[in-house]
Amino acid sequence: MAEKSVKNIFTQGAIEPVFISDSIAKHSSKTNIGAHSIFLGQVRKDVIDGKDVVAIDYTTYEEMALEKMHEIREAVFAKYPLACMHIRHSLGKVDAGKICLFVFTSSAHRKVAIEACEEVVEKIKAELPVWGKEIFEDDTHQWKENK
Amino acid sequence: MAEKSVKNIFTQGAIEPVFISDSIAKHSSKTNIGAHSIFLGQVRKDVIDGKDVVAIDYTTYEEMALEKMHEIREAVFAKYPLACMHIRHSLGKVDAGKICLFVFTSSAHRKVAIEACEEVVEKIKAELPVWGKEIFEDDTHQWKENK
Amino acid sequence: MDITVLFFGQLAELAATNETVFQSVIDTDALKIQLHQKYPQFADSSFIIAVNKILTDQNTPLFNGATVALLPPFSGG
Amino acid sequence: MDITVLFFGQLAELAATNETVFQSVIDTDALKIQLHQKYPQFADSSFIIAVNKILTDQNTPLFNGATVALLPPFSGG
Repeated sequence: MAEKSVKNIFTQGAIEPVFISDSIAKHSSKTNIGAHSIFLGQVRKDVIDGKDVVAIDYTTYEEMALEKMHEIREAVFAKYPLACMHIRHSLGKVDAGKICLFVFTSSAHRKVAIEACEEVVEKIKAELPVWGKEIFEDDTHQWKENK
Repeated sequence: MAEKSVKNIFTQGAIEPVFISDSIAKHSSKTNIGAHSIFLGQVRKDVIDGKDVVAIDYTTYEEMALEKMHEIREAVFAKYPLACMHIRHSLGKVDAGKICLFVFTSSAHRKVAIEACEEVVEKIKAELPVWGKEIFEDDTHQWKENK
Repeated sequence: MDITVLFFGQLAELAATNETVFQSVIDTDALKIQLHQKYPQFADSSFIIAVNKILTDQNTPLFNGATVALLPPFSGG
Repeated sequence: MDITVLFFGQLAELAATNETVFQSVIDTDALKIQLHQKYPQFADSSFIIAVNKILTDQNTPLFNGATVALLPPFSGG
């Protein structure tokens, strides 16, 4: 296992839109890229049993999550001719309306960027040991489950 | 034809990353959204017969393109439960490495946002009367054709 | 009877103009013949035709004031 | 022989701790029995087990110094 190339993907709190635009801007020197695909997860103000979700509090098993993300990254790079992939996931409290997940893939052509992005999103949802606690307006909570 | 709801999608020159982050930030009050999907087209520095593409110069049949985009928008909103859709396409000269297309769809759930975004991108490529002239480093050019 | 013809992309370049007017052309087939006479440089170019912004792939009658656009293969995005 | 057990998500909440140590458990099946004795509040919770960060869905021998993580259904993203 190439431990040294395991990258951090976690950010405390929400992912700010300016982080996303900075990330996009950094690719203007990579002139072999023709297509970027971006997925953003945003915390929904769901209503559950009559109560609004006001935030989600994310926790992880960080060491295992980063190793798993490294595996996902390697598998997706092996499958698709990607130029780059960047991932950020929030930890801690993210308010409704804020961004909690950023998946960004780039390639020469659109099909590759789009398919790879979707595949990474699905793998993150299914395989990363991350848990979201939905916090209601009255400070009660429930544990989220991915569909 | 609901002429009054035909929206402009064209921007002179490249689409700046800050335009994209501003667009994302505007959605934080739409707390029914759980997923955003974004596609960005970036001008590639292709090498054709030994010469670098340094820019693409885009022209359109604007009146027809805006009506066609309106049709595409209506069809995609009819097919998918989208919360929003935003489109920008460059006109004029866009240098290699810069963004020339921005497609942004948002929905409660990821599948809808992702599928709708891809469908809009494909329709834009196939159906919008827009032409790209690839400009080489020596000021010669050739007319691009979408695959 | 005036028919406005709009050129786009490579065709505008080949015609060295964005627009011209034809008179007394009754349909798009007749227009195509006149176009190829006036612009022999279009011989190798493929295009589709829109009449008043509606694409047509068959012969279409033209009326006074019609706008015909010659559209080379699209390459947006 | 010390086995470190890590709790995550709802299980950490139910256990009121993130971590505990068990002694003399030879495998994950034995650990599960001891867990349910020590934490009867886990009865309604589903989880999967990772031993030294590797997921396992069958009985797995445990050695001194092993780290066992109890992982409720994931809900990231």
